Amino acid sequence: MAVCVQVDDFDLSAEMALMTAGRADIGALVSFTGLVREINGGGGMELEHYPGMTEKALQKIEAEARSRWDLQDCRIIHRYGPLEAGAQIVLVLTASKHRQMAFEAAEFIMDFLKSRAPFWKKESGRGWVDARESDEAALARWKAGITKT
Amino acid sequence: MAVCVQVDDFDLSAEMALMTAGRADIGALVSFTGLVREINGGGGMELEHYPGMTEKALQKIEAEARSRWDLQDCRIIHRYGPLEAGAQIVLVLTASKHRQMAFEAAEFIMDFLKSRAPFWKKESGRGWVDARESDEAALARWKAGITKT
Amino acid sequence: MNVLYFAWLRERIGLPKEELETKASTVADLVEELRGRAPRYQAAFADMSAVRVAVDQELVELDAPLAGASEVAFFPPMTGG
Amino acid sequence: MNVLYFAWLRERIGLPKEELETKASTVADLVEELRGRAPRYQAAFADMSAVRVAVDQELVELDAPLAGASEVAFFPPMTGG
Repeated sequence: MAVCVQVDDFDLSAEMALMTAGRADIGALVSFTGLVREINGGGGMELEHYPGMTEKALQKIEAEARSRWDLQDCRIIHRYGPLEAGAQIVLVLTASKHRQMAFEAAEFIMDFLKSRAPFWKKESGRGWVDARESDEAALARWKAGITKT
Repeated sequence: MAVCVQVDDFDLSAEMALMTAGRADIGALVSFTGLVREINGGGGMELEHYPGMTEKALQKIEAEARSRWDLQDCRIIHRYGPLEAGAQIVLVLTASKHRQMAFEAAEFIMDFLKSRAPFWKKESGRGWVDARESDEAALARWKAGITKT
Repeated sequence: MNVLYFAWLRERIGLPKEELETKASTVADLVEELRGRAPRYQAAFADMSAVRVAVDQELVELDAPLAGASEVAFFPPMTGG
Repeated sequence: MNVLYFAWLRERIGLPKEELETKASTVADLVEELRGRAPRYQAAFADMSAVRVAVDQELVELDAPLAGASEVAFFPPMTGG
């Protein structure tokens, strides 16, 4: 399934139903959903992205995950535009025969999305969100083609 | 939220909506859904469990996860009884501020569910499923109170 | 004392549950006692490395004491999730 | 060549995109050239350790060549997910 960069919200159960329809070879589904956290009473953010490059970056991340793990399927949805506190930002959904592959692939995709996909968050009343050093560090564990464990 | 051992199916989006209702302090939601895989054209299985002990074991696993990670919430649903190929077996849903805690807690819970919760799978036409050595091995990484990474 | 059997132990022994009077002081003693009752128990308990035990719904080792226990369960390695 | 700016680089420079004729041979040369145009570019490019670059939508280093490039983008470290 393709990656998707969109303003609209998404529904995890619907995505999962699409992924599993007509097949029974999937044993494990792992999802990650990122939400807008309310910080010190501040609400919402604006998510800017780089149209064109974003889609390419997500496709590259997905292809890399599929080359590293034996995935039955994989889905990435990332929203942009104005997002209220509590809103869904991102969905990563991975399907595999056994749980470890689905978990690792979802973590891998999230680690790359965090600091290698061209998105920028601006929190209402607080300005641009700084990149976290821990996100850059998280990438290091996937280096050299080895899996985490 | 409580753990649940039930015959009925579950809906991930509904569980997620319950978990996030009225709050905006959750930044990361990780779900694991286990499905009945069809093996060599064989369909379905019967899941036996130990009423009483199962609930205790799940509660213990949940409490242990909450003590190791700073979770906003945690939900475990495990079905039993007859399950067709493609059916959902288990749901683990974890909520935290940042993604790593939610991922690790969900993996931890699944590793324990696999070989420390009193469930037994009997596949239609194939008999009782053997425990996998890799599942026992997976438990070892959580020993000594250290987290995985 | 209630003794419970699950999965293929239940099938081999032919019942899910029974009430026993026993003086066995450990799980291992109880297994010996059960083996003496009938061949189907011998079949069920032939390879104890494939048997797990819970006393009062807590996983224990074979040498666990039975003093005060009201429920003992025997079953194969668990395959949940 | 199209030059794009995102997030606070876009805000400091005051526009999201411009078309430039340049003879700069690397990204670093282009940055030097832009700095010479107006103080707002100097402000945007004051600390290049906080700036990331993509040439034709691929992340590159500052010393990357511009030969044949049709689109260069400047932006802060990414904060997706």
